[in-house]
Amino acid sequence: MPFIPHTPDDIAAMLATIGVDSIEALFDEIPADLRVGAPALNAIPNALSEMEITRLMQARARTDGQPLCFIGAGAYEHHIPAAVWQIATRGEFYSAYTPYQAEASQGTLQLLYEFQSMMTALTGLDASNASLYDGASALAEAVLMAVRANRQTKSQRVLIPRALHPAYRRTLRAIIEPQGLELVEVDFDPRGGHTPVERLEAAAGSEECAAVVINQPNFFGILEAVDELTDWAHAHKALAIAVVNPVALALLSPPGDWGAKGADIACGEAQPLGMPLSSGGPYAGFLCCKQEYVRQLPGRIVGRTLDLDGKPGFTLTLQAREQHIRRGKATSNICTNQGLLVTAATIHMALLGAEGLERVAANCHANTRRLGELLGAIPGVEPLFERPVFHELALRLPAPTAELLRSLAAEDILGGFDLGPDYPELDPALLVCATEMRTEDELRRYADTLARLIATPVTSSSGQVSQV
Amino acid sequence: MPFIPHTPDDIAAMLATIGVDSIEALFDEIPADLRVGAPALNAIPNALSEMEITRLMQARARTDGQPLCFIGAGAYEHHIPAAVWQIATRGEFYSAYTPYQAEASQGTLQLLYEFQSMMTALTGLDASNASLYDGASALAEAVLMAVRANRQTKSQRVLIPRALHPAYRRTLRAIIEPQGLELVEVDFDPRGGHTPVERLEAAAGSEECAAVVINQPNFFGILEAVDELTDWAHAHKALAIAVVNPVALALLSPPGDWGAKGADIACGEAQPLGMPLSSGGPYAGFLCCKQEYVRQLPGRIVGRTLDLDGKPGFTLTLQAREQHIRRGKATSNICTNQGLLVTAATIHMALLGAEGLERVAANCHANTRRLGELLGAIPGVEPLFERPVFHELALRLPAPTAELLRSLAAEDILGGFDLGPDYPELDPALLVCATEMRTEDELRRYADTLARLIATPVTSSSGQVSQV
Amino acid sequence: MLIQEQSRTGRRATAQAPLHSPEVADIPEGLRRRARPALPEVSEMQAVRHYTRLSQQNFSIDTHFYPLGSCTMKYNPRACNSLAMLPGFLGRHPLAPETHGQGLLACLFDLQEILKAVTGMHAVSLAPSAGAQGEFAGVAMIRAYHRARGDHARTEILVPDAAHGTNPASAVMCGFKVREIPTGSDGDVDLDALRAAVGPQTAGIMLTNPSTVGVFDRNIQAIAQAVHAAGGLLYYDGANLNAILGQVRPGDMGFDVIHMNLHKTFSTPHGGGGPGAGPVGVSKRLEPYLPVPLVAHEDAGYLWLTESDRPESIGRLTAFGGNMGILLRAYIYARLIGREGMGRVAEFATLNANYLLARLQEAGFEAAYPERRASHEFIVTLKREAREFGVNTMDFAKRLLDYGYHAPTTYFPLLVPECLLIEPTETESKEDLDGFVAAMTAIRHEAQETPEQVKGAPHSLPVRRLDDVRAARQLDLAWTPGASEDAHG
Amino acid sequence: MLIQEQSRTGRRATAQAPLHSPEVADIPEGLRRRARPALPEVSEMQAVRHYTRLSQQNFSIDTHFYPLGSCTMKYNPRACNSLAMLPGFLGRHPLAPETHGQGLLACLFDLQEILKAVTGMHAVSLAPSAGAQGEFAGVAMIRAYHRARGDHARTEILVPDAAHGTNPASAVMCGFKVREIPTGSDGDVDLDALRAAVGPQTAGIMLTNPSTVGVFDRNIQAIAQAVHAAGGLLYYDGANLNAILGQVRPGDMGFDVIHMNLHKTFSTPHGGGGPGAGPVGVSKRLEPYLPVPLVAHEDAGYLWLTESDRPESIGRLTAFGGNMGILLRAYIYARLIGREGMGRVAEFATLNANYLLARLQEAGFEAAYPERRASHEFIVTLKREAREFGVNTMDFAKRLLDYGYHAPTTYFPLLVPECLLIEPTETESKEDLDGFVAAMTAIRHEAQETPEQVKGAPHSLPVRRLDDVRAARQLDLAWTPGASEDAHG
Repeated sequence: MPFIPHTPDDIAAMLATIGVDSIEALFDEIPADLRVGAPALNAIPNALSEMEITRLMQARARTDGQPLCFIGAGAYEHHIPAAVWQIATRGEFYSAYTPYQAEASQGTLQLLYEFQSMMTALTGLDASNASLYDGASALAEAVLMAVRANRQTKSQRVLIPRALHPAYRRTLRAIIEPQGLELVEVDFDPRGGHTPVERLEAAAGSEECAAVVINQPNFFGILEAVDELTDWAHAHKALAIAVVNPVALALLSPPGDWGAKGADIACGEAQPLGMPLSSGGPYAGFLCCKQEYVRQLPGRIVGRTLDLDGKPGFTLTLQAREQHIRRGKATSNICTNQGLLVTAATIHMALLGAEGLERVAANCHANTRRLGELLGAIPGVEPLFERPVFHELALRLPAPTAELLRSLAAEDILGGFDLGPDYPELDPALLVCATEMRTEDELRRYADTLARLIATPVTSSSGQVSQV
Repeated sequence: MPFIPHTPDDIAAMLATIGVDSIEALFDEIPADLRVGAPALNAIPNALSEMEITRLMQARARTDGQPLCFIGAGAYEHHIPAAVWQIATRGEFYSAYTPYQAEASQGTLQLLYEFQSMMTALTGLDASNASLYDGASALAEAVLMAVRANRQTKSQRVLIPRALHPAYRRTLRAIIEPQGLELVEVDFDPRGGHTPVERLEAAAGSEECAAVVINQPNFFGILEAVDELTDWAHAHKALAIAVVNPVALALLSPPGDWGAKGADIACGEAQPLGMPLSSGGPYAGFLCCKQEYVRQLPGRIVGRTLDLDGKPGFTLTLQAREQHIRRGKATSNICTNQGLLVTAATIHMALLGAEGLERVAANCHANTRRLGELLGAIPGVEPLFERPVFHELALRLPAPTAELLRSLAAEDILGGFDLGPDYPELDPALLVCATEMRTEDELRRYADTLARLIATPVTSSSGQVSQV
Repeated sequence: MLIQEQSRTGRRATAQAPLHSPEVADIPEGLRRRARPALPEVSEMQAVRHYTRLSQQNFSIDTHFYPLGSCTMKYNPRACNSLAMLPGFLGRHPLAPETHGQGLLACLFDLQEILKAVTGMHAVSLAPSAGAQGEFAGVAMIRAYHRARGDHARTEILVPDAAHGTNPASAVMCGFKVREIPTGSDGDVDLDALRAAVGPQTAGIMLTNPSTVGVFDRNIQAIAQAVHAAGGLLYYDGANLNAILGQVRPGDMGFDVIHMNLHKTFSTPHGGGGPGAGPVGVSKRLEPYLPVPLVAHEDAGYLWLTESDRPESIGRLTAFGGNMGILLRAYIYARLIGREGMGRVAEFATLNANYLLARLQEAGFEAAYPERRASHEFIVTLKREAREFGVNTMDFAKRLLDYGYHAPTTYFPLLVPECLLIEPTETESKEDLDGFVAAMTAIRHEAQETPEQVKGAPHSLPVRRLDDVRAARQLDLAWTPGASEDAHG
Repeated sequence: MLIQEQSRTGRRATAQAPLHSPEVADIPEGLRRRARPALPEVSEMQAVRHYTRLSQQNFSIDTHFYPLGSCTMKYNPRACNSLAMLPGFLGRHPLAPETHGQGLLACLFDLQEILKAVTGMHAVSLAPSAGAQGEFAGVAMIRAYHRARGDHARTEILVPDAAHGTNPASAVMCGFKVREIPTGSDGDVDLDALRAAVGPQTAGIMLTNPSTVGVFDRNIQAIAQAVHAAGGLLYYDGANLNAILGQVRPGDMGFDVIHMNLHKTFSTPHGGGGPGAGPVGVSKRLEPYLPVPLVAHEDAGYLWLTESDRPESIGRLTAFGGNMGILLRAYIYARLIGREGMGRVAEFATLNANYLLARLQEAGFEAAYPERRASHEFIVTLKREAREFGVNTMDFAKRLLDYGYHAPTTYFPLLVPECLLIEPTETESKEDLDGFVAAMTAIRHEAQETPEQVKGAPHSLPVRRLDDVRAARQLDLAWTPGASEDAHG
């Protein structure tokens, strides 16, 4: 009986104490016709020993390979210090529950307070929650929060740039649409790739908006004129919601400094702060805001307080916002944070520090720039937009993107994100990223391979995949 | 400055406190002509970041591959529960020093006491030390100990079976020879593969011996008649030293039960108890003995005692035997144990328990037996000896062993240990082992490959190896 | 001391960042940061030491018995962690092609199949990131179902008064009104009240069974019949699935949609508050609405189904479709316990709960529902102790910490006064349960003899009882440079 | 409670062993075990919880400042651990062919080269498993050298009185007699005594420089000259190499053979007492005697050199030739700090030691060698405190534990009364050193005002001061079934 400690003697003694004959008798209040028959569970395989499941999982993990990755598009392959996960997976962090009993959870609570402090430092805002599911759902919470928090307008409309990650736009829609909010997409400038104020103006029309979402850098890696966009939002009674990459913030102006008054809310994906790519999750979304909106902030929040002896300590606070107290009137239904990931992110930021993060950002940027040079030297490959970029680069291709990506993948190179399906007007186009992990040799390997593929187009393979 | 926390301000303040101008001044007592010049260190490469060393080590580790292993010969590929090293590498175990300050080291000390208790349970002896470097050096210490401890004879001679691991015999020689002890090798029976009492008799001749080394199973996997051998030793004033595999002890008679009085000392390699193969180390030797010899036992020993309040606690004990107290008169120069490995072994044994270890042993045995059947079906391949074996099997081959092994390795199969170089009279012969980790498919893959190689001999490759 | 307070200008864990720092002059000056953010500047050892020591201030499953009702704090097998963190899984980019993901996809597909079988549902999506997101997805599917049928009148979700707070919150997030149904004195839902409440405005009901009062609702079939007859759907809150795993299936009870908390029933780590994973299962009629992505299996191999394959889907709940690393852990756990192990989970969770209840009753504690079998959890009310000794449930809870036991869930569900909701789980041994009874007994003795000792608890932890009111009134949510002295003064 | 005391018959961590148990009837009955060994029968969670909690009872570098003289307790980078444990390295069988070991061998070869360069020796063997085994190997090589020259008269090894106990013990294990050389009042070896002691019977001298009294012997060249002139060889005990790394090389000082403690200078983990690694370096004339295996590099790749390649070798010290996993960690560390980092180790270890000494002297503590520069460590004598307050060095040491500092080395070297040998290492920050001074100062205040508090220390650890005499007299070295009640009674 894996993970069950009961000996035959234990079972007998326990049944005797309860006063029943068998464990089966403990289920006697359940209508008998509901009890499941063994055949119903036949689809579940028999137990494996740890040795057997280890063999199986190792084989499957090997199948997925370790290709050379030039995809960014919202998830970034950064170096993660060895200390990060060695500490984060310590049992005391890994197997602890939500710190409801604060006195028995000071480790987690203090760490969350430190995380909040780091995120406010990075974003330049006053308050941070202790994380949400991921960047996209954090944006959805940010939008809901902005609509609730905006006292200048009752508008339920929110402007979002088309140059925002397509998956973020989809997630936003799925989460906020049942509440009747309206999303208005703002197109980007076809030459610059940025979102000009004029486009905001046009999209907004004459109606008020509750919030404007500003993405820096945007999905194409293009740097937006965030000061103007923020000021426009404030001038139009809208709150400004920043969607930012926390590593980029080591170099770029923090949302709290945008425009005359600063963005009101900042959110984004914390994955670049020490979380493995892991096929998309678990990651962690972060959400920060100005002090005046803190009681509208969803998710867990940790505060510093004092104990009976006047000694400082940490506790979950503002719980009156949360579902377990406020039920249907809560700021959100959320009742977890991504504790383990935040543990990793906090240790990661402590190890990197501001200068370390800045170096990571600068190296990513330089590597992507260098990749742009190398790929740009291939006939027919050229930058899609002319404005300055950060850390990510959109390229026009001389051949169908999907086919090229398939051929690259066959050589264990993940060439980037195909922009065509989401932005048909840009097709064939590719979004590439080279983090600090990529070496010059790897950049050249990519460029040489792509050059060869473009020069000698091959019949695409059948796309068959092998089974495990 | 990796791993050095000093800021420029710190350095300035510290130098001021000391009253010197520069760090360089702190070396002013060292004769100037001895100071090393920079060029002397040129062979040392520049620092790498953790990201860079990670890339390098991953590439090198990949180079070594993960071939299918049928080598045993003193190191065994067993399943290691995931919990073992996740706990053993916790900072509090991993980065702790020798528990000289007992009160601040109860974790390590209690664990060592538990280890000692487990080893005495396995060997059936009274006392255990807290480990030595490895099995071979533990045997050397056991032999030195036996010679010191034997009060019935002043003999400096020790009988060792030729069917003992060749590397153990070499290690033994290297360590004890400078002290003037004499090793007498006892041949094995060419048909049975065992070490008969008559051979002991013949090797001993008319002179007394201080100790007899008894290996169960022996290097060929053959089960020795340990009761008779132990009784012979005792009848001839010699101490009986058992060399045993701790996993085998889950099934086989413990040294404490051998013969009428039991072996006096037992030692061996603890690697099978949760230690990765790791190219040969770090492993851990164990050494147990009867109560009467405990003050001759080398290495660290932990005892249970009481604190000032009468509460039980653990401490290093019998330190008067050790070099830091007794200096030149110590039982050994040893001043470490293999703490981290013992941590792993203790957790491993706690997780497996007696029944678990027994299952491991039985599965290894059954797998090796099955491998014997499959390989034995190949024309020209047959068991080398006729006596019962445990867990390891010696085979006669119809073709040169080294060449076959090379060809197998080229197909990522490590076919076993070539017996020829150490036992020329057996050549061509192979020692194979299939632990519980091997599946039926893998056994068949080996047998099929070997059958093919034997049927169609190929020109051996140049033996070239690729560089990293 | 905070890591920020250990910071010294110019200190760094040098090995952790690139050794060279290239120029970034191509980034316009006006978009660049003017001052470095106030992140800690510490050495690698300082960070390691700080967080290692912080960790030791936590209670956790790996160190303590954690009988926290409704949270299913059972052992998280260590192999689940190490195998889910194999480099092939960890290093895989979410947008890598399926050719480079057959290993992962095989695990996810198998997990879908296992969850279908053990819940009796027709189809499963692994996308939701936690229980609450699963609830949202479930209610959103109910909404989508009615809307697809043009049935726009169904604006109301029924929720028992004992329900988890997430239930009403999730219903509201999907645009529904919430109507509470009372619980009867026997712990089952008040069936008459339910029948009176259902109608053409009823979109569905959200239930957990066994309920949060720790009993299996014996009228579940009648409830299902009543709701279905009114055109509503039944939502199963999987928070208590551990109680019935392999014994009764929500699908067989008549539920149309269900979420599972893998971090409870499938033993993935709680991680100090997350991540969770909240897959949803549905009956056939709700299948088109499942959140994407889903994993399918064709001859060519495993593949993702996304928005384009599932046009009626309620959509995408996170950018990349789920907490893969958690799903892998749940899959490994499921394979380790296997088919027979599923039923054993419920058996021994139930045995432990009933044994612990019996022992506590013997010791003089009062069960909230003494006539009922406990499921995997049960409620003890300390109202007598509160009245007689002036020592309340929170005091008991805090004092338990001193005895080395994490407190059970306190003051939930709201309908039982001074209550402790106790869930021992199947992975605790009889000795641990006996130890807990001994501690409870000792604390009651203290409550009588030396009540201040209990009211002042905890005494042996890094801090004594914390002032939550102060925390909420004098908000201190982030350290800022220069503020240290005040805070610690 | 011991893990054995948690054992219950029939309990098991089921997932950890094969699920099927084949017959082993072919093993003769008489050779089979009659009864199962009394190993613990516990669940997986019990084992995890037990050892996790046990670990928390340790001080360690990852949790505490550890100024333990002569032990070089510096930070062990976490990357060294994870990278040495990559599957390709961990899974490699020691007898796997070189074709399946080029990655490992490349690391070992590079490490040999780095150690040669930083010590100034001609050749290096990585084989010895720890410092003491390195010493044995070194002395065995000295023995082999003289014997190879037919010089059988050299039966004596000189050892300063301040030497580590391993020095004389290792010399004796190699069959030598040991002759002690006194240390002068200035901390240097008494040169006259040395000159009087050397002669045709001198096989060599074993020295560490800086010595165990924490000073660099200024006469090292004269010592080398005297010993060499008499036909003896110089052995360098690498225990204190951290003090001079990249600043002075033993080879340049005239040493013929040296061992290095990688678990000190190269920051491999101490692991609660091991494993260590004690590579030896030699001058050209001793090269033939190096222990095997060695790693060589030829055009075809890296390969092992073993007994057959090195017929004059002193042989093999362990079955498989060394603590590979530790050597890998040391290699990774060496690459992380790089060429410049080598010299910085000594610089900042020395800076920290001299700063700490200066601060302690300011605070009124007495240095054993006040006229000398500290090397990486130094000695404080508490003889005044012992005389005036009746509180001895051990009391100070135990009380430091209460303050969260591991005690320095006590009562070593033997020649300084009531001594603390203090080595802060280069990885501790100024704040930590200042904290230690504050604790020492506070304890001295306590020694004066409330001496019982110091003498009764520690007060805040899992146990109070343990009775070592009882431990040695009433030997209790192993739990046996049935003995629990007595022991804990």
